[in-house]
Amino acid sequence: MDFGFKISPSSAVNLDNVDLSLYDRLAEVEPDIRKCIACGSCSASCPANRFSGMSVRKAILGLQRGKEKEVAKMLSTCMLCGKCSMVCPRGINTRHLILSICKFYKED
Amino acid sequence: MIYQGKQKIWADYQKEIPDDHWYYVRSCIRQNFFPGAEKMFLEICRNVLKKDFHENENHTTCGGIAYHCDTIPQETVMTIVARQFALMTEAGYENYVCSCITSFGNYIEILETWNEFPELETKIREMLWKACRREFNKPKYVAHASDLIYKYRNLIAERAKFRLVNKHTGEPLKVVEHIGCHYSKMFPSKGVGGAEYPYVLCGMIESWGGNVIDYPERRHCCGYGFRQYHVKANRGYSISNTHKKFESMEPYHPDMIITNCPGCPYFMDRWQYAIAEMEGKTYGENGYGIPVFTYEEVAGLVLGYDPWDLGLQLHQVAVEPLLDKIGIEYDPARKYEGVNHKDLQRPELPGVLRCC
Amino acid sequence: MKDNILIIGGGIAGLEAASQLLKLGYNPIIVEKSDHLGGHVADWNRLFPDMTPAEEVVSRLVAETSEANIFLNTEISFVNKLKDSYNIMLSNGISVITGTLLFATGFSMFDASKKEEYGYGIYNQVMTNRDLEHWFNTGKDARIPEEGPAAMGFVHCVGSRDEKARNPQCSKVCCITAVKQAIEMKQKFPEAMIYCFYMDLRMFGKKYEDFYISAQRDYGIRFIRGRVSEVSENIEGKLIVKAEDTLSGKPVKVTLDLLVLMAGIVCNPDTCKTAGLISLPVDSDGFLKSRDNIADITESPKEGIFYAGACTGPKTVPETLAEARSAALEIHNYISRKK
Amino acid sequence: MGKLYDELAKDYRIKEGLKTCINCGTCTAICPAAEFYKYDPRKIVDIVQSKDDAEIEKLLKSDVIWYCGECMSCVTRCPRKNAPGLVLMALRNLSARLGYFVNSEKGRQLYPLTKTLTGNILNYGYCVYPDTFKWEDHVESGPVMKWHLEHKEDSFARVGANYKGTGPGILRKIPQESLDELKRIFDVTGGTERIETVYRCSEEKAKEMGMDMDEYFEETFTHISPGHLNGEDE
Repeated sequence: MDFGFKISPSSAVNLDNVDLSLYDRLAEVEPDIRKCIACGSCSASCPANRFSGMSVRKAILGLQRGKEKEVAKMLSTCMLCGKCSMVCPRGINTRHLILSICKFYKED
Repeated sequence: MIYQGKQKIWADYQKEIPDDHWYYVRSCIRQNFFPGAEKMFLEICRNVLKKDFHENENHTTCGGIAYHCDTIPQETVMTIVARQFALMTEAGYENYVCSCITSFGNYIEILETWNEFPELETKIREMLWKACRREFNKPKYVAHASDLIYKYRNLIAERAKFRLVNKHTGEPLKVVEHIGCHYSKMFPSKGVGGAEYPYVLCGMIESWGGNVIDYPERRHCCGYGFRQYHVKANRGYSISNTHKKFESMEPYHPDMIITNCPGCPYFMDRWQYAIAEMEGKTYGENGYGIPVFTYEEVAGLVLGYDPWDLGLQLHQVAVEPLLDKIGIEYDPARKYEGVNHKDLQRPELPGVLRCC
Repeated sequence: MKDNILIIGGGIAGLEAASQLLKLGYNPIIVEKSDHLGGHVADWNRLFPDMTPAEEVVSRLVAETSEANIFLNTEISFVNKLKDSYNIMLSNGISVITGTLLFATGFSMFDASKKEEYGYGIYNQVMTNRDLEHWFNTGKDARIPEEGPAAMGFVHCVGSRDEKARNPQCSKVCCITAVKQAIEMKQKFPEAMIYCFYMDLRMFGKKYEDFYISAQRDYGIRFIRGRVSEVSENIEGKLIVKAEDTLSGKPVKVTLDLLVLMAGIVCNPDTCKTAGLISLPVDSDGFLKSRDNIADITESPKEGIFYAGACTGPKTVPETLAEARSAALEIHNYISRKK
Repeated sequence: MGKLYDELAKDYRIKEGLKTCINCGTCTAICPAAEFYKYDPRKIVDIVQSKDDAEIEKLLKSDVIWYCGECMSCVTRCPRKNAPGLVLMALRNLSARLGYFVNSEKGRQLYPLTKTLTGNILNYGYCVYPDTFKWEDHVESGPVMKWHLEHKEDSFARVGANYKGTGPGILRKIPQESLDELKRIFDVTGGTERIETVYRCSEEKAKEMGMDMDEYFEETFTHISPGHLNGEDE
């Protein structure tokens, strides 16, 4: 029966259901991905950020939370200028990381 | 689960509830949807336990629902409440007991706010005088009606004709307790047992022979959300929250649910029907739902009152399977009759949820 | 005759101060209420950042203080102020006359059961940082199965930075302790999924940040930025933990086999009781009040009464030891000045 | 610092409910609204805390402040003794007072809410009343409720209610002089003014949307645009 409203799915991220096998394989090649401290320097310096919402921080978080599709979509707006690599306080080679992410998550 | 750990917390949150002489105010929602609960409350307190409970015809809504639907300013709800206090003062009472949890939270919040900002109390006193020419004393004690049934729970157990036990197996019934959010979440010290493991209903269940179930979403709101139900467009919020609770309690196969809030039994009862119609899912045995009760209805049942005198015919989820489990007798033919056996026909049966 | 110096507390602060005072030619008298020396450190297993065995630290200090008078299972019963000194009656009937007192009374761990929503003492699989150290030491705890937990979590700031728990202060050492314990668990159970729920990670000390980086990169420990709001138990006895993943702005939940609460540091209530005997002031954070929180942390506002260690606030082990040495020197200067 | 923030700061619910937020997320973690709406109470509190008037104005005109269910579960958990639920109530109050509520779909629902609830209070002395509880608007309340409402006099009498009767009791008729007192309370405390503001702004909005007030009531009471709830695209 249609009552004019419906039961909505939960917005909660359920970590039990996140499959990290691909992420873990990526981390073998790019161990520095795990070093992100979510400081946001990358997003703040990203020239694409204000137009597309591109953010390496969010991309890394997205992969850790099982949102591969959103991440792939976001990364397609990256221009690989490398500014984020210059500002990362943890010295992550973000440019290299982005390329690796694209490679890994394209295979699927 | 370590039961003693809860006992330790319960010991920290016991209230000194006065024993007698109460000024009683009613609940809008309960009068509409579970009128038998309030009738039972006064019946038990006045006639069974011989306590003094005064009711004045001039009391009104506390305005709590309108306030929490953001339709009236804070000063308005405070002055309505001040008028209720004035009626109590004029009747010569100091202990104030309300039937509604929204009211209870409303009264406590207002008294606490006045404590912190005395200038606001002064302003409200002026407004009340201007509008109604009334003055008031603040109650010495504000209780929720469930606090009193909790206090009297063992007296009720002594007089009980039935216990919350499955008569076929001899096992205690598995009971889910649901506490209204505004009972103690805002002021944990104001609730029996505090906010995280309230004892007010657990105490009744234990005293009357049942077993309390603690399930993961126990503390979660029933999904009322005030405007999230009163506006039809928002009811997805309401049913989604109730749905989440039922999914969480389902593995424990509860026999019944007891609540101490006006809205909660309405939503937990009605949304079982709606979930069944929308998704084809039922949570009780054999296609029935899990019956949901107010604590007074349960007190009435254990004391041996007729289920239809208690108004259990107004529940959408059928209560008969539970009555059979406990061994309470009832006349199915009289379920939907009016006074003096007047024929009122019968409600239609739902499409999915099994009912009697 | 050697001057008596009464040291209240036989933890690492009291022991280190006693050891220094012995070397300076004094007669330290340690009064310890429990039946052993070493305080909280004696209950610990290994210490960050070099994984030094706690036992090593304690046994060195105990060896260095073998010449001191030590009364275990003893408390201060009452104190009489004399003209230039104190007459202190101990619970074992002995009285000590001294012009100099050192408070090395340390801290108490926050009672984690007070954070009711985390279910310590109610849900079987919830433990504290101290319980985990106990397990590291003894291998005995029913909450940890032999094969280890498949998934476990650490909750930072339990009873710290929490006005509801009446302790708005940061306990300072829990962040690094959580990272240390997470690494230790991962070393024991490499297959375990380990989460840390934090608000901020306060990696202030020497090599702490390295430790944190290693936890992330080498051990794959997952850090979730959000304070745990609620823990519940499901029908299988597993824990369901809810927080906000504040970095994505969404509620997050996870099912765990074990949850470790990083109980914080609060002032020892016995400290306040003893301090009350001589009307020592308590600071706004609940710890003992120093003459000056920058220049004179080891001196009380009362003449002849000194502090060392966590009785004035949360401290790490090396900070406590350094402060104990500093207090010993202050005492030495004080006594020399008086003579 | 901004005018809107100053207005908010006068509200006792802000004085009670917002000390300092540390963005820990304990509120959002267990918020029933955050679980199903695209909603994060922590962020709202943070915006109010920022005192940025432009951002606060956006909030007051947005759907997002109307998602909270005022269950106050957040209050129990906040380690800084804030009450995000009270902050939301203060925002809604200001949005209603300034007429900003008509700018959002969820805000416009204030019209049917005000009409029904304050109508029930002033006419009957109850927030909910059988004569105005239409089953057609509450089909999910099920066939038993339908039956009950169809036979309400008899059904209420059966369970001992004093429906529309004199003296005390369940659903008694509240004496006219008490209803008059309620009306004067509304007049004196700003309740009447609030109703008038909501009606005036809603009427203007209805005109703008090309609807009469019945249509506007129906629209605001029932219409759901996609995008509010989780899992829906806007």
